[in-house]
Amino acid sequence: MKNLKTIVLSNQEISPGYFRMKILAPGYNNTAKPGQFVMFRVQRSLPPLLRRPFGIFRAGFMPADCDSMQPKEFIELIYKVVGSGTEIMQRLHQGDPVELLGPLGEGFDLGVAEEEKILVGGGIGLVPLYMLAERMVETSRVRLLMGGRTRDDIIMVTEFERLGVETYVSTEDGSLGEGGMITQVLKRKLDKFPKSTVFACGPMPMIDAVQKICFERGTPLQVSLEALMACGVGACLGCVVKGAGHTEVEPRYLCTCTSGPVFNAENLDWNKIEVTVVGSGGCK
Amino acid sequence: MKNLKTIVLSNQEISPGYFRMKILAPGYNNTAKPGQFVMFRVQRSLPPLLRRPFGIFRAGFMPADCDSMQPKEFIELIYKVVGSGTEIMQRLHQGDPVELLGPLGEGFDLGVAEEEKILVGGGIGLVPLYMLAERMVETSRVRLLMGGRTRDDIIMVTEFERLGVETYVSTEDGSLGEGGMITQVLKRKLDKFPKSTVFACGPMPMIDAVQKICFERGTPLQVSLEALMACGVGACLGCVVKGAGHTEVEPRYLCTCTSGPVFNAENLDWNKIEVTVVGSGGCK
Amino acid sequence: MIKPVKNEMQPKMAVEIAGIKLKNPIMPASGTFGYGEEYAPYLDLNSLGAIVTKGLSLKPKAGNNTPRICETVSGMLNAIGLQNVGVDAFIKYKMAYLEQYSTPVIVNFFGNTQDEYGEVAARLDDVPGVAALEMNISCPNVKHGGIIFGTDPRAAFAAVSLVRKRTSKPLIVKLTPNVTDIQITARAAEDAGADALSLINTLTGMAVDVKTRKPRLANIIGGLSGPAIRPIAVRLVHQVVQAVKVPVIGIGGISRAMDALEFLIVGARAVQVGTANFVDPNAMATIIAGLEEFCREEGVADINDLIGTLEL
Amino acid sequence: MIKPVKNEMQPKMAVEIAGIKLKNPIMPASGTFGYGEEYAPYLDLNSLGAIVTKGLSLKPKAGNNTPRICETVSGMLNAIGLQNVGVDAFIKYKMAYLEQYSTPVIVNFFGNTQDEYGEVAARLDDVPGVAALEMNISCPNVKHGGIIFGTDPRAAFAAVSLVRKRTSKPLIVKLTPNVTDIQITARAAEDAGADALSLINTLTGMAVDVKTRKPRLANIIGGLSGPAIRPIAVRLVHQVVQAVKVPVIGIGGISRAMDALEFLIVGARAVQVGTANFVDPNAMATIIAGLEEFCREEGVADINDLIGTLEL
Ligand SMILES: Cc1cc2nc3c(=O)[nH]c(=O)nc-3n(C[C@H](O)[C@H](O)[C@H](O)COP(=O)(O)OP(=O)(O)OC[C@H]3O[C@@H](n4cnc5c(N)ncnc54)[C@H](O)[C@@H]3O)c2cc1C
Ligand SMILES: Cc1cc2nc3c(=O)[nH]c(=O)nc-3n(C[C@H](O)[C@H](O)[C@H](O)COP(=O)(O)OP(=O)(O)OC[C@H]3O[C@@H](n4cnc5c(N)ncnc54)[C@H](O)[C@@H]3O)c2cc1C
Ligand SMILES: Cc1cc2nc3c(=O)[nH]c(=O)nc-3n(C[C@H](O)[C@H](O)[C@H](O)COP(=O)(O)O)c2cc1C
Ligand SMILES: Cc1cc2nc3c(=O)[nH]c(=O)nc-3n(C[C@H](O)[C@H](O)[C@H](O)COP(=O)(O)O)c2cc1C
Ligand code: FES
Ligand code: FES
Repeated sequence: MKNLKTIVLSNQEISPGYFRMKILAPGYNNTAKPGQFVMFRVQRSLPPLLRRPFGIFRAGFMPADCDSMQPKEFIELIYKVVGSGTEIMQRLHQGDPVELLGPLGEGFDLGVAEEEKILVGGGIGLVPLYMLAERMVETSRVRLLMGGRTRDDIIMVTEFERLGVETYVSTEDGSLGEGGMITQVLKRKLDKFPKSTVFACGPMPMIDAVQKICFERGTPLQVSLEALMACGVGACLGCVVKGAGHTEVEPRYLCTCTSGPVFNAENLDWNKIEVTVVGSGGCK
Repeated sequence: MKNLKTIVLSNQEISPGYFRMKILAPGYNNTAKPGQFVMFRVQRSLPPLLRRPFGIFRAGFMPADCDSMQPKEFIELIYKVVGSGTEIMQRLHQGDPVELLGPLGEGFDLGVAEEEKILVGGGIGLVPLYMLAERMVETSRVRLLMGGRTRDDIIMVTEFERLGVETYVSTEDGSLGEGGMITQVLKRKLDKFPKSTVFACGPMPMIDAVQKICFERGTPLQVSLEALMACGVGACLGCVVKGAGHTEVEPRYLCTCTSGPVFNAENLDWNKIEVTVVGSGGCK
Repeated sequence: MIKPVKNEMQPKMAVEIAGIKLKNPIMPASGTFGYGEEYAPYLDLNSLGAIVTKGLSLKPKAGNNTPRICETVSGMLNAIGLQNVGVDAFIKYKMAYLEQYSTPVIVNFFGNTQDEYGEVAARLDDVPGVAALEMNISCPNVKHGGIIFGTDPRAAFAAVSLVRKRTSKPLIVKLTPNVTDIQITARAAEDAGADALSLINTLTGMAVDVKTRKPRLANIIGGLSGPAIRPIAVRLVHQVVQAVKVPVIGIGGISRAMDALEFLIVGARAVQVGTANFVDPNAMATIIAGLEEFCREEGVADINDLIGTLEL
Repeated sequence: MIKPVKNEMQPKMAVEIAGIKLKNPIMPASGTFGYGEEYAPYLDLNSLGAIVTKGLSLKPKAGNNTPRICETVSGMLNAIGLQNVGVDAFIKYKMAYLEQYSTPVIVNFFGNTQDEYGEVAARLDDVPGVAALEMNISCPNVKHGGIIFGTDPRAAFAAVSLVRKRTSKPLIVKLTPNVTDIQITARAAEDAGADALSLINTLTGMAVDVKTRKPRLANIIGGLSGPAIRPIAVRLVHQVVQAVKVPVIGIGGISRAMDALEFLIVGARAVQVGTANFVDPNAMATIIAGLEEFCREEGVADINDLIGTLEL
């Protein structure tokens, strides 16, 4: 965990509104775990004031080239342009200076090898699932259910398939894959593979629905949540969610940045879970 | 006078810390007068909040090329990097969007043709004198006394000489031209050409000294002043200087942006003139 | 960057404040738009909801020494010192110019004593073309040791009451944010007969040049304006709207349609744009267009349907 | 970007506040640095002038619903609601951790009644390693209709007097900026026995999501911090320094050495860095280095020689 002053290696649009950014990141390849995130500083000057949290899509090595003796470590982010910070990010070029604080938070627990794994995600929710799949395919059968409003929200299908993940796509408007909600696909898969563990990341309503399905069946579930964050390290207490057993008298707030972003579903208070990330665009 | 949303054509360092920027500026070639300025908006987003005032160095035409049917009008600025705004400016590239409000203010009065003209300037004070010289060389003999702390402050010598202006350089540290203050050169020239009119632009201590010399001899003097400006159009009253005859009871404040930046020396109150542009860096 | 128009409906933008009809809720903030004339080359003054002029006093006022302005992070400090031509010159020269426009003219004014306030109001009372008066109570009360009228609810009540007697024009009282409880001054002004309230004036601030160790303003302290202060202004407008019945005009850091909307949603009937005019002389036109677009996109037929719709 | 060092002198950076010796005038602002531990991976806690911990109450406090934070132009709003582990858990777990560092620990605390304030102070009184208490008086006084202790000079005087009796540790009182005249609360706190004053706490503000028409914070209103508020903070520190004899700690929007210098020059003996820690966990180290560099460049042998050197 440290603050890294580094540079952008590449930054490209991969689907309308979705970008993929590669960043030089010494030390990340061995330490970053699936589900962890970074606090990304867009530029040294204002705006924006605060850093932006982004899941780590991938960590890896670039082969050594003639100029440098050692192979270079990098991470990749995938981000959707939604507001002031990501608007600036999309204009960054190779060589531009950026800062990374991380890797931060608790990532996914990979679970028992050999057991069936179902990943559920949509939009940028797919980001942390990629690194998770990368690790899990080595020992388990991994199915990925991708959902979204429309075809633009279905990103990285080829990348996942290349890992050997079975992917199932559904879109609400039927523009890609099966028409309808991802949850109907999940029910079907759980009927067929009832011993699976589920790993979900995506918009809150989706996560909420997935939780209900898993809870009914007693299926183990890990979820990755989003919350508004100022510090990313547990200092500001801005990013809390209510933990299981939370009451007004005996509050059990958990920081999404340090106890999460990945939680065991049973550790959260699902009655009182709030969608803290309001509407489109957050605050400006 | 209008607000022009336009683009940068080029932007280059011409002396350590001094940059020359060419901007597409339809309508400027026929309207901009020597001594006038623009309020330059560095970028659409913050920072900086306010526009920055810059004298117009040159207005002109680029020859028609294959793509465009008409020749393109441009202006050029020359600026010194001193603070937050100019730091961002030096990083602008060809094609970057910028905004110009102008041409603004009262420029120089070219005076009587055929009569001797002496221009006195230093550092970025030379900027408005260039366009003035360009116009005056057609009908008058023009001498330019350039002064500065050190050689880096002496810019555009070749450009002025190419116009047919006789240039005399002095630097306080003697690193270029004569050692010492520009004012000693001015005295010598005025002794030799007592009928000259003087036009001065530069740091306030220099202008103050030039004013004293001209006042003693009854030499007509026009000065171009700098002031902190928020609006550039006479609305905020931030940029005032005290006019001749100013008293607390009968205040005579003149806006540098609308009654200036060029003033006839006799219209100003030289006893109370203030160096309103504080230290290096202004306010941040 | 223009987003697709959801329908072709032209939303109604007119609002009414204290009996004055405005084409739309957008007007300049006093002191940032001169006497109107200065911005006429850049902006069609007839497109505005109203024109608000630089603060006037009984006699012409010199203002402060320079430096008078200073940029801060996303804001600026000013200590102009209320330099103005005086009420008589205004009536003679500036109103004559403004009369060519159909836009209502709101005249901002101030005094150093209650009587001065009353006298300026009286002189403006029979001037045709003056649609309303905006009384700036953020001035030091010279009779009472320089305490600001606007920070002392009793002084505010007394001054507004006096002015109320001396004018038949709609009276807007402009509140200062530099108080512990703005609801008290707001109610004092309402009780004294204000037809509307406008807020906020600038927050007092200061900046230092660390090299020279001098304040950046000759006056040492100045007023902070610009985007930096918007959250404070929105909060104060929200509080005042809940405390009074008269309409409220929101001011503070507005530079985009989104910013104006925050104020309208918390309950401001109209808004004033200040520092943003310096940054972009066309800011108000862009804001008006942006409001219309927002209404179209959100299916709001009349901007009045948006006002005070904050969901708590 | 390191400028040439004019001479090799190592300027003295130590300052003293209310009897506590600080290596340098830089410390975190309460609530932006957790209990210290959170930032230990990024910053050498021993390099700081002091560590200031999150505000403590008698019992653990849940804090507000979410959303609790929101970015604004060059600032942020927060309504954490003073969530904390409570004084007993702090002493047991958090102090135990902090004791490994040589840096003085300043413990921020609050209460909803005078007695609660007194009780928390008493429990901290004999805790070794607690160098001083910082009393946050920006809390609603539940016994008196929720009026904020810090906005009512009498309530502030009474609460500080009580706390003064219950602690022998140096007592710093942290003032709120949301008042008409801060000199009055400053003097009330001094008269009641404060050894030092710190200011400013956040300015109350609000932001609205114009699409959902809901406040951006669950608590509706929150506290504004960050670079946007710096000019207001500098002004208030300037005013308080003139009103009291006890040392003052400046807070508000400090993110660079230049910013800290503004506060020192107007007379703050030390400064706290808040929101900037979120932006750059290394901010305080950079500021300390920047202050040293400034002293070297300007030939200042001892940072104390800079304090209060404002030229008027
Ligand atoms: C642990 C975690 C991992 C994330 N991973 C990704 C990812 O891999 N790819 C991706 O595109 N997005 C991801 N997000 C969401 C991402 O942080 C926001 O989309 C981004 O901060 C928006 O910034 P902006 O300036 O463009 O938007 P603005 O709306 O202008 O931002 C204003 C404020 O709101 C916050 N904010 C806005 N939307 C969100 C959000 N959905 N979640 C959290 N804070 C938000 C911003 O951080 C900022 O503080 C993640 C969020 C969290 C908490
Ligand atoms: C009429 C006029 C013509 C000018 N022409 C030129 C020119 O041709 N070339 C050039 O390099 N500079 C010129 N200047 C000065 C130029 O405006 C400043 O150097 C520039 O604004 C500094 O901006 P900054 O953000 O880099 O500095 P900062 O110090 O960060 O600026 C902070 C604030 O101070 C103001 N400011 C700082 N220095 C000056 C100054 N010397 N004059 C006025 N305002 C200042 C800025 O406009 C801004 O509002 C001119 C100024 C005026 C008034
Ligand atoms: C340069 C300047 C001059 C001002 N002069 C006046 C004035 O004469 N009377 C007045 O009531 N307010 C005056 N104000 C305050 C503005 O009208 C407005 O209340 C304040 O700037 C906040 O709005 P903004 O953030 O949009 O600028 C002035 C503000 C500025 C920046
Ligand atoms: C997230 C957050 C939590 C805070 N919590 C406290 C607190 O518990 N006690 C307190 O006295 N001040 C608290 N503050 C106020 C800060 O200590 C500081 O006074 C304020 O943020 C201004 O400084 P800044 O602009 O450097 O952030 C908090 C501020 C923030 C942003
Ligand atoms: S983001 Fe600050 S505590 Fe989690
Ligand atoms: S810059 Fe605003 S009046 Fe001159």
